[in-house]
Amino acid sequence: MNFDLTDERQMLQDSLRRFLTDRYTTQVRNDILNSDTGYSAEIWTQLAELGIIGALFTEDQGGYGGAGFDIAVVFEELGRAGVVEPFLDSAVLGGGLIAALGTEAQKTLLEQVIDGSLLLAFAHGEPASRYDLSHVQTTAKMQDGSIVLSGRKAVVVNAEAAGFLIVSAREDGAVMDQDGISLFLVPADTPGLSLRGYPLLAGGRAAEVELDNVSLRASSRLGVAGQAYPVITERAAAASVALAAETLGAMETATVLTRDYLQTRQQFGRPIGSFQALQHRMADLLIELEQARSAVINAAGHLEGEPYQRELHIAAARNLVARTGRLVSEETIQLHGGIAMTQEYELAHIAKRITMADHRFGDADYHLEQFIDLSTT
Amino acid sequence: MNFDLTDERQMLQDSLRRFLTDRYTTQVRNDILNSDTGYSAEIWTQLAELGIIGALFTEDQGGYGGAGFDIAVVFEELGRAGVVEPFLDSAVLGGGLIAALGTEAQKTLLEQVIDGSLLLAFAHGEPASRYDLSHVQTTAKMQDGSIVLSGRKAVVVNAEAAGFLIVSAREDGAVMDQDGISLFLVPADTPGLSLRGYPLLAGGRAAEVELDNVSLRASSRLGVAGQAYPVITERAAAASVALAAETLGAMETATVLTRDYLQTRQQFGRPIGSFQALQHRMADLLIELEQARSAVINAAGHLEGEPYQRELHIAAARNLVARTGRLVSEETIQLHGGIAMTQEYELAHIAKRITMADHRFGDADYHLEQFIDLSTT
Amino acid sequence: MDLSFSAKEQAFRAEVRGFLADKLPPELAQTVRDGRGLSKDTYERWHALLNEQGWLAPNWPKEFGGCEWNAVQRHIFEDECCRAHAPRIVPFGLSMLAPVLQKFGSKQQQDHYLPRILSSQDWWCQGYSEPGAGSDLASLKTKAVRDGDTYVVNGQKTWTTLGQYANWIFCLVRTDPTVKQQAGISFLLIDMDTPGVEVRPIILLDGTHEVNEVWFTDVRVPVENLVGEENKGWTYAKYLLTHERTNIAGVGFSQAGLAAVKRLARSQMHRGRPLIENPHFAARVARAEIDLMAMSTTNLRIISGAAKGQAPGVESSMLKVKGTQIRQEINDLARRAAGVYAMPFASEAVEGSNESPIGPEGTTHVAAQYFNNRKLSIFGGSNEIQRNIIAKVKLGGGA
Amino acid sequence: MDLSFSAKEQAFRAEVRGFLADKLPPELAQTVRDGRGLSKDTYERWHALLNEQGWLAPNWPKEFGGCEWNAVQRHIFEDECCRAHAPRIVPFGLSMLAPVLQKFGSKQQQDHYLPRILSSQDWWCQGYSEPGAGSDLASLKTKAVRDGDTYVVNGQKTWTTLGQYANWIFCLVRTDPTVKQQAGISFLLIDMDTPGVEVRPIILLDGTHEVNEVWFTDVRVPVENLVGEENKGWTYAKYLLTHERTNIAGVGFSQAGLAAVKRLARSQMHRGRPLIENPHFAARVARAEIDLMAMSTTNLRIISGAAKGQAPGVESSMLKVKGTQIRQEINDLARRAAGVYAMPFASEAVEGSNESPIGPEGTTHVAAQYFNNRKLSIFGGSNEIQRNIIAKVKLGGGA
Repeated sequence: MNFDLTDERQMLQDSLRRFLTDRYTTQVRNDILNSDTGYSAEIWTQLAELGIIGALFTEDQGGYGGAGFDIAVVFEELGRAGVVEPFLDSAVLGGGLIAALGTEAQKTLLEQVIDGSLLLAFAHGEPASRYDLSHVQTTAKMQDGSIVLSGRKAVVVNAEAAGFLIVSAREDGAVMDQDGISLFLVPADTPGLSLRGYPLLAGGRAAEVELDNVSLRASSRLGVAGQAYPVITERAAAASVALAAETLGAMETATVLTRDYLQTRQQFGRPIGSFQALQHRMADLLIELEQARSAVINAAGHLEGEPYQRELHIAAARNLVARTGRLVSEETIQLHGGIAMTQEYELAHIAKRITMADHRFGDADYHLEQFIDLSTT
Repeated sequence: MNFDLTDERQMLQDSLRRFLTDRYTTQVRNDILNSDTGYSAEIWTQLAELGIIGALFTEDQGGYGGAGFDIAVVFEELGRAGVVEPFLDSAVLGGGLIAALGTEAQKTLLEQVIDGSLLLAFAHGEPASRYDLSHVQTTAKMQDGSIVLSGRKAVVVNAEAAGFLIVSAREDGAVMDQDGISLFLVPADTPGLSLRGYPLLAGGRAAEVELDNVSLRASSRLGVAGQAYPVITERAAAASVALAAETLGAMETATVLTRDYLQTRQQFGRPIGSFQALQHRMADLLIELEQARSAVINAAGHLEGEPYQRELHIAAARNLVARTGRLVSEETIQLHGGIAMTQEYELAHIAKRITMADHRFGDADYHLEQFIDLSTT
Repeated sequence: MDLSFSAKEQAFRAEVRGFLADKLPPELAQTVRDGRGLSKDTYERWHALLNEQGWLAPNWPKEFGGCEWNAVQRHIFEDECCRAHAPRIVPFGLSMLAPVLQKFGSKQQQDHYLPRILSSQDWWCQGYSEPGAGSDLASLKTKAVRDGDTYVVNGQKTWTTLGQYANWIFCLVRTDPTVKQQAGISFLLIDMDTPGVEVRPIILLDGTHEVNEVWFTDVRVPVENLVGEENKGWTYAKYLLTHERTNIAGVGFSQAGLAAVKRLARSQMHRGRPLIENPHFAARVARAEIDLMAMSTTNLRIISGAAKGQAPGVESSMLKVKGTQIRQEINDLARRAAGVYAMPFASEAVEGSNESPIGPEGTTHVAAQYFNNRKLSIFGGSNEIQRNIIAKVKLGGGA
Repeated sequence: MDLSFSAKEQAFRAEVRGFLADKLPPELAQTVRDGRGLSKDTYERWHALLNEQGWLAPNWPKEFGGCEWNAVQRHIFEDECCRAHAPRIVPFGLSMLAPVLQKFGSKQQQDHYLPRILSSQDWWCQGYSEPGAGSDLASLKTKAVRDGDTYVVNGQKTWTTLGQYANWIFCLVRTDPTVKQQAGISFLLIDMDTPGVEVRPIILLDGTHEVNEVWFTDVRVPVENLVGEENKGWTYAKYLLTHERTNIAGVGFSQAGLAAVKRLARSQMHRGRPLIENPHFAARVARAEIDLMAMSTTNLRIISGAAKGQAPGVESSMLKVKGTQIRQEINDLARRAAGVYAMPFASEAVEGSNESPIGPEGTTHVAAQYFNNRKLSIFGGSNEIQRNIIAKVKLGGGA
């Protein structure tokens, strides 16, 4: 039993934290939020050079990490700084799916993903699917040796910036069957693919994706026809580790900002942190924060484990972190008062990151239900 | 719209409160708790003379009240004083069922019920029924002109002291059918009826009741064969008004005791009520108490209303009061500290009354489920 | 005890409902129902319609052109307006300043300002909070120094709601810095066109421009703009705060919000069934509804008392806390119900664009509203201040 | 990061498990599992079995006859004992007094008292709290006045757990009333057979006799019973309090409790299905289990740090609060699961009668335990005191 980071991960954490503290200031980040692209190409490249994307891939895949704990270390730091750049979508999801299913030819894309020159997006969710991973209505049909995709994909994060979209479509079965789902590598400029882009409340951009008889070569399929579901769930689990760790980092920042504010803000002639009611609420937040940290450790540590344990700990962590996240974001805003209601104050953005993480790959109730289903089987 | 008590109910409240303040002291009550009978025959008689039982019956029935607001006024006061005497079981349930279903001959018993000389108990729940009112396995069979009851009844409150048990039994249908359930008036000394009595954690006594071929005259049936269920639900609703009001009264006492204790108990050189963390928790309790008061008013006001509205408001009130009750009982104990952990301190008993009310006629979750079912139909 | 409204009250409700059905423009109601931000024009249009009916000032005495409705009537009016998705009446002039002028203002001030409030000639905003004086309002620093027939005002106000629309501001200013905090404060009316007044927007975390900073640099205000006596402003401010507290529970807003949550949860599918049928979500909705049913009765209890002349005391603080908790919980339910479609940032839509929304109906603004309504427990006397008040009354202890 | 135990630690776990399988009497385990109260004999029998194995003092240095296990080993031992439903080791002599004697006691005191603790010759209890000194322990008033070779002790202690079984009590007493509270306190060992010592039972709200008042009237205590220096007792008391805090999270108790809740909820039927399948109840259980999984890891993180020599600081306070919240929540789940059968008061059963229980298996004690365990967040440093400690460390503010 050992809860210390390895030296490599400690270095990764230190260098990432140093970079973000120096370069990813509130002002820089707020400018990114107001930009048309929703992310900074410059910072993206610099972080790629720092090896942050590589840390999310195994050595086999061309990186030097890729395990649950690597994801957790990276995303905790991204969360601390409220980073909006598309590490989750391009690397953990997009790159991760290619790494898991791609042919050698397809995997050559990973080098560009890792060096930051190629961005990806995962076009999976659909307007009616909510958080159900098997709810795929988009169809893929063979036609004269080509694959033809038709359907709609909802809230595809980072779609506009992506060179390729990884699109899920059904080759067989009914809408909610786990069997019959395939993944396809779709170049952004493929005819029939159209995007309606928009900004996201917590930063970054997404798009509604329309697939109108998108015709692809047969070699665009990732992996075996109709067998993508287990890999989708595995990558959704990795995304959940990332989201939970990001939320943990964001909660650390929220509590640090609040601690500092309580120590300095004066009302009634003394720092508001000297009022016991606020002290006790702060103490409760710190207690829950340690719970969240443990939940993230459990989830990260089981990401490479057998699927049942993995899913159980993912569900537990996402549920706990979602509950804690709501408490921390609401309470830290309340403990601040008005200042935290302003867009330019750091906590405003951090609170949005925390809350909106609850809307990706399942919210608190979704994961509670998953946990109940798993623990009664 | 008028939220004032009528003059009659105001007088009822005043006289009952005065009597209980003077006579039902902590010491008196604790002696009752330690007694073999679990209630005080003397106080029972005095309260009957004061008209408290009569207030739970309509004029037609020989009383002078009987509406939801009468039940609420009486039980709020009983709850304030932590009264353990069997008003719910003998009057609201036992007497109420006879009044609703009885023949003129059967109703002659009501006079004794109201003057306190006859006690009743409602033997309905069974070992496997939990809170389901239609879950009746006990059977009633006609045999040579007699009715023969067989089965077991669980946690029948006040069974030992009762002159008659009102026993539910199935004459027709499957275990959970609403149709087919009848009620029978069973004299306590009927052969085949046996009790295993025991004290209850929150005061009073109950018994496991065994019905081993209990033979009754046909005139023992209350109402029409197999049609008792609607009346049972109506009386369960009345019982719920009583329990919610009792809990409200108990919570008032719990918060008053806590307020007094916070004002007098000194730690660190000042009254603990001067610590802001405790002040804010006390403020939250008082806010929830007002919510509970409103919920009781809603339930009481709809008891004579049409069944859908009645059941909706009953479910809402029981759920809210159960949630508030848990908060208030746990928080008031915590705000006191050790003293509230001792059996002889008033709050210990009050907290038990609050908590154990959640185990009669449905707990918080049961009523939440009822509310959901009703509000989606 | 009688939980039903009297025949007279029911008739009044019918009258209000009829008016709203006739006169409230449907596109205006739709904007409110969608949770979109309202323009100055929209507010003024609604004010004009109400004024025409004589209903713009429910709480004013008749002598000033008000309805002089009692608490129950006002409740019925507000309730019906919420149900009909009418815009709220902007309170700064009508509900906040006017009662102060009616009670403490000079005849001249009453004659001049009150009609201009009713006619929308003047749009008022409130200058109370300052950067260093939030919960501790009495520590305010904006000062007014008497110089002949004028006060010279210097300082800064903040959280000034809809200040960007206003041409007048009523301010608490410090006129005597030598005495105990509350004692040296005066209540001043300031024309915002006066040189030296500057309004700077504050963008809230959901991207909306609702509040502002108002800066005063050597702003000269005629002494006749002083309300009541110099250095007595705190008394008037406290009077105003009790008047601000009508409809503090926000029952109507919560009812409309909960209805919207249910509509959304009936259309959103989860595991092949409507979300509303999911027991975990249904439990959240049910608890909120149960809480709201109780609070609605608490509200009526207090209103009923007020209509009989009982002064609401600590109950206002209780309603403020519980009311905001329920509204915020409903906002949280709405963002949950929206699922992935809570994520888009509909900044254009907030500002009133006509582009089609991104997600299904009812999802567009839920996350922004969730964040925006965190303000409910902060502004207007934070819930912590309310708990202090409750504890002080009930425990008699200091903070 | 490595979440699994080392091979060596796993071997140790197997050894403990083997011992418990062999030596823990099944009827004793059943008593614990049923939640019934334990007699003095039962405790002593279990202590003797552990002592025979050399495992009665996991935390003592080897020189005093202890195991000198590290934090991870102690955790594994406690974990296995909980799983096997072994009685707890009574902590007053072994975990509380002994570390103080080992660090601050004289050689004579160590040689005399420590073996008698291991052999159960002496049964110790704790004399800390007083009626007027609960959370504010340092305000204690029991005084010891030097009179030749003895101290004369007068005063009253309270909440003395299992004092009715004890023949010795270690006490904090005031030896100098003229100095600041903490400065005048001494640590004294008192033979409870001395004239003037009186033990009066306190019956807790669930009817159990666990705690006592201990009264001292002119009790003469030899000066050699003073531990360390006069007026330095507060230092020793604080040292003791950090040692009292092993297994503060109560993970094992919670795991056993949650397993019992699940067993009960599988057998209780609701609407024709096992209660465990009811989504509302299942949600409560799942949240408790999720919280417990996380806390278990928090606990291991701290233990793992402690095994490397890191001193647990504010983390102990965090574990105390969260650990008691989870245990109390599980107690609440158990009483809910029991339904109507939570109502009977099984006083006889608590005392260890053999009559058949009234309700189904697992329902008899749940309500009594729910109430009894309200103490968890009150005694041993209330959760409010723990929050003060956390705030002091993290915010640096006073209370």
